[in-house]
Amino acid sequence: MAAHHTPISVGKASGKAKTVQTKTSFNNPYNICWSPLERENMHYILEILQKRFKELGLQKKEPPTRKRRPRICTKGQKGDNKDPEEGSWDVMQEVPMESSEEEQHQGWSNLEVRKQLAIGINEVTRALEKDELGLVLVCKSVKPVHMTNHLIQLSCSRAVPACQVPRLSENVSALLCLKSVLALGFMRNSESFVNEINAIIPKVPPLKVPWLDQTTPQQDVVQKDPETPAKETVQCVAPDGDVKLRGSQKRKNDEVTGTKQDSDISQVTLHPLKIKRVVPNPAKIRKQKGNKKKK
Amino acid sequence: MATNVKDKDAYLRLNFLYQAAHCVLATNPENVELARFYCHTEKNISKRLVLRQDPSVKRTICKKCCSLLVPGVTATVRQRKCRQRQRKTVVRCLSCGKTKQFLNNPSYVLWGDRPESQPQYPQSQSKQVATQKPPVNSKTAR
Amino acid sequence: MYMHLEQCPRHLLVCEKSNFTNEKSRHGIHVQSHYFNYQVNMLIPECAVLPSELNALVNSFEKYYLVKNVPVYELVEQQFIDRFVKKGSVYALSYNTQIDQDNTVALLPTGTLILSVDKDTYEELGLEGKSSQYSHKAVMRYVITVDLKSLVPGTAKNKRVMWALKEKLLVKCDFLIMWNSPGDEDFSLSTHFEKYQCKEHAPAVSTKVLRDLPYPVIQSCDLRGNPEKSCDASEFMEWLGAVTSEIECNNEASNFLSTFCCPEPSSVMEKAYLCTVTGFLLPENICKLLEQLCHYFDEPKFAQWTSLTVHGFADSPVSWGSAEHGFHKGGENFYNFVVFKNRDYWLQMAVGSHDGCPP
Amino acid sequence: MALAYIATKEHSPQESKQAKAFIDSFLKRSLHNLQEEEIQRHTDYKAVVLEHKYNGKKTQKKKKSKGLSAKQKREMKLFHLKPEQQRSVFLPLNELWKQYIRDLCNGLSPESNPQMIQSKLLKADFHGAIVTVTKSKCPSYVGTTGIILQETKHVFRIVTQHDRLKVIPKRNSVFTVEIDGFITHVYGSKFQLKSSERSAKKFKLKGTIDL
Amino acid sequence: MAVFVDLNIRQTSDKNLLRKTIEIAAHLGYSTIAVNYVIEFQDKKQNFIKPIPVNDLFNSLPIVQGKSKPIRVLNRLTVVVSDAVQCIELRATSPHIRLYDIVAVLPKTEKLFHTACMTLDVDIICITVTEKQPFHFRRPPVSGAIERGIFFEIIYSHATKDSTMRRYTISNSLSLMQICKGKNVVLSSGAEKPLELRGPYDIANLGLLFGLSEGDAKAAVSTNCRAVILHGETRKTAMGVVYTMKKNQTLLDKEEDEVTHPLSKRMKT
Repeated sequence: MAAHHTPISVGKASGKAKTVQTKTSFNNPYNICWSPLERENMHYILEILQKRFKELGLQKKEPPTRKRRPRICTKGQKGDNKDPEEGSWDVMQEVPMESSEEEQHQGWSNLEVRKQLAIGINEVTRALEKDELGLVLVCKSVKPVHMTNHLIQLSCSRAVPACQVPRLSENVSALLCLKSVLALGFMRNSESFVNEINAIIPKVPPLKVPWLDQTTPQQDVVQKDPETPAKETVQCVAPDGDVKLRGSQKRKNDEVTGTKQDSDISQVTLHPLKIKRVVPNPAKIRKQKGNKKKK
Repeated sequence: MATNVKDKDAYLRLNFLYQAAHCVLATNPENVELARFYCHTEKNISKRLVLRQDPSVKRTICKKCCSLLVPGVTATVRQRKCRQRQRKTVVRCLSCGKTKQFLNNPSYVLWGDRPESQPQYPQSQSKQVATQKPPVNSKTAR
Repeated sequence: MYMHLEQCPRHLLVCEKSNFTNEKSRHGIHVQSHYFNYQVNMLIPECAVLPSELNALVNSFEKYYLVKNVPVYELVEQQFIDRFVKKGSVYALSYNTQIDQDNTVALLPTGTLILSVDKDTYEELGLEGKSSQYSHKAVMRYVITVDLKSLVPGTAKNKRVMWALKEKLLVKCDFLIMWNSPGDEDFSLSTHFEKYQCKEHAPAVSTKVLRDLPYPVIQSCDLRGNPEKSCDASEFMEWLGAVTSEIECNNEASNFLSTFCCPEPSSVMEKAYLCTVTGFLLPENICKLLEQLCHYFDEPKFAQWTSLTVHGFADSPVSWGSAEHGFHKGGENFYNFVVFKNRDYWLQMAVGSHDGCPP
Repeated sequence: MALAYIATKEHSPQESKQAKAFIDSFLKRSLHNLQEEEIQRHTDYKAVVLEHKYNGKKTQKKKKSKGLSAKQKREMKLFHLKPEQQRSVFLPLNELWKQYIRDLCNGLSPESNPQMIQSKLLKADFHGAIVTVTKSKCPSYVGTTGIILQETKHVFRIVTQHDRLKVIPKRNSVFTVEIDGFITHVYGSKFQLKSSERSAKKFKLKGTIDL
Repeated sequence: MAVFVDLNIRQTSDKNLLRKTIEIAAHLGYSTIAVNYVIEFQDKKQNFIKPIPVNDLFNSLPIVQGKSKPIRVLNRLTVVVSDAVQCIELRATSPHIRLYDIVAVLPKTEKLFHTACMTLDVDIICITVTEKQPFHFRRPPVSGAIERGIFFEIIYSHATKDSTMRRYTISNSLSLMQICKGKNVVLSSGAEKPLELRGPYDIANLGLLFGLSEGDAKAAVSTNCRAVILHGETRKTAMGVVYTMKKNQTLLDKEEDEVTHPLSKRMKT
């Protein structure tokens, strides 16, 4: 491991500055993170959600006590069909299934509202990929972070307003009586949440993904008017087929790139080089250092 | 701050290539081969000149076909179940199907991200903290 | 090691014997296809004063223009092509450029522009061309031919040629240019090139009468010449060369200059008329001169034969037609007509040492 | 009979075209993995295992996934660019490259001496540079200009003004790259290295700059 | 063939003699000449002479006879090397070398000839013409030099001076020709006075005397010299791969009235 250590003299009181061997490594120039949310915006959003959910009374009804698999386990189902009631892990996220028509007495109180919502990271991710969401809210208490980080790039590339709301999980999961709700997405043309979306969107700080913003700066991220005629989307959910959307419309993307004028080229900026110095991990078990003569 | 790094030009080049790959992908999402080529070159350079890449960079490059893993364009991210208790995030590269798995273990912090890994961190504390070995689980992608 | 020294460089002399009257005779084509002529020497034995028609003809050679520092794309300009190249025939040759060192340009009356360029220019210019056959081991010279008549204004080829000659690499040289217009010329070359200091030149004519000149006896029938009666054509050619360059060929002891003596069997002509015209001469004029020489023998004359030698330019990229003109040490390419009384003629064509055989 | 979602839902006009591009490329990519008949097989019938065969605790040996073999790479056409590229798309790339070079030669000021720039450019990356062929043994290459998309061992792949992807061999041609008042001539025949090796290789002065 | 070049016009202290020589060279038809500065390493540290910039030699360069372009003047350094220690000075990075377009070496001993052919970064190896060749040419160093693109130079002006020199020149060059069979040979004058210059075609004929074939002889005065100049030019580029220069300079070249002061980077190729 010919790590070229660049000795960094650590300013220490004791006379000889002990040089600490550090390994330099090329760091990721972009740091993709959620844009911070002001305090009163956060409260405002939480109140709206609580008020709205109380009105709708969307409840997660527990299935009867006998233990049977309430959901039909679909073959090749990519989605995680974890039984809702099991799992005491503090980090557990709901993957309620897209309820199909026959199973009426689902665990949810009313179905239409449930369809306008995407609850759970996987469902939000899938909906975002199919670009059906108008707004995405993510809870700040997620640990480790990489579970929801991919949502930043996803929503930015789909130009969907998204933001991280601290303590989202406690408030909303209590209402929906779920264990925890880490990600919440509102369908683009949902009727019942129309005014909520309108209210929240202006509060949502614009997302900044460095390499994405360069090319589409002039396109405003925030404004989304959900009042577009909510034409019922022809959404035939394959009864048991793969949920992933089969892209049927091939849209030539040349009109996409064609419209870009030269104006935005100047915004392309090369992020400066970031070098990270790391002290080698003493705990890491090394190959017998003894016989391999150091220098 | 990286003034006296040994081969600064090579690092500059890695930096350029990484951002070029992103830029090409951003302007024309169809152009995955080109982004893949840039990441391939980047990987080659760092292998040949023995330059270390930070896990944050390595996690965005597919090991098998070294294409840029951008969730939503070239990769899909799902939370999957592994052993009863544990849950993991799976990043699946679309062009070659290779998956990268990260355990959702709240207490695990990459060594690089730890405070005591930074050189400026006063040496004294780093001794005790390091003794409590981070649970090194093999599944976590380096 | 000295095997190079013994053999002197080879020389090429092609002799043809034919008669003006028979229709297959190719004298017309030879004269017509030799586009760039530098000098014409006419030797008429036994005559002191030139007959009037010949005299008129000799002085009637057209004037030509020397244009300084002209970029080559001027010749490719559409306006130039429509005005001049399409009507009548234009002869242009780059002046003051060595064929074996720098780029030489020639515009043939058939409308093809020939650029013989060196390696650096060829690689930068961007026009497709062939490598010249006469370059030594490493190819240092390329020949690019562009057919101006087929250049349609809008096409990509035309744009490419214009771009190459204009923006990519500005090739400039001085030009000798001459336009054989079909008469109704509403614009002239000088007006077209006035921004390039276009000067008009007339061919220089010089005449000389030689007294009692020994000359080899030749018969029109045998080119090889039988031992006593007549000399062969190459000896006659050497003698003619000596006469035109005014070398006495009497081989006296005191003459240090040349030990050349008139080939046997020889006799003496008491007077001969030598007229030389130098300049940028049109093949059409030389054709007229040749016919006039044939009519010279309509009336009875003492002379057995008359000779007409035409020298081509040493630095022209083409010698006969569009054949490439090889150049090693000397770039000679000339031909000589010997017209006999009975309308027979000898045509001798000679070329430099490293050149292809004349047609 | 591929089950096709008809995502014909009509988006709000402000919906950015950009997002469209991302979705399409994502869908196109995810679609082509499963060929037609596979989808067919997937949807029509389901294999039912009659008796439950327990074959012991199969220790799933963690097979270290070896990378793609060269043959696989070629089949998958990993680095094969699609012919129709759009030059306007790569202008940001060029802008990026210019800033990279400026950083590399720490500020291209007129008086910084060309010697230093030369040695830096030797090891620099040329992807995204606007390059012109000034001299070449085969004259029809001369004059092509374009942005370098890909640089392989023997060839530059450039996209020209009229959006055509051209492949220019490096051998026997001289390329010029112009940035901030400096013209750099790159002699292709001495450049026959993979772009990644170039930064590692120590160059020895051999041969002349004649084609 | 390329343009005619005389690579060796001895640099003399008084300027007008040098100016007259260059004018005669232009008149004879040479389009490029190189003014040669010779360095003998008698005393330890002999200072290097700065090549005089050409523009104070001539205010306007003489026009080559038979052409409309002015003559091109280069600067050349010849180092007479008698022992190995002096070779260090010949490294490409040394400041003195950078001032010159062409670098030549005159090795005195066999070992130095070998090092010159195989390792030294030079363009020309001169052949002694003034006295008996001290060592025999052997094939490996010569073929190594040919493969590296280094040229052997034969100076003819001594041969015209007196008969003994003529004998040595011819015998030395013949022994060289046996080995290198006419490849990579350059003929140049090495003239101090205008009288010693001869026309390019005569030199091509003289080449026959030295054992060159007709084509090789003419190449010796034109194509090979062009290759030497390019070899010198390569030293300026970074390892012969990248060659950067300021933009305004190339515009300057376009008008062909470029001024050849040592640092100017003329875009030759």
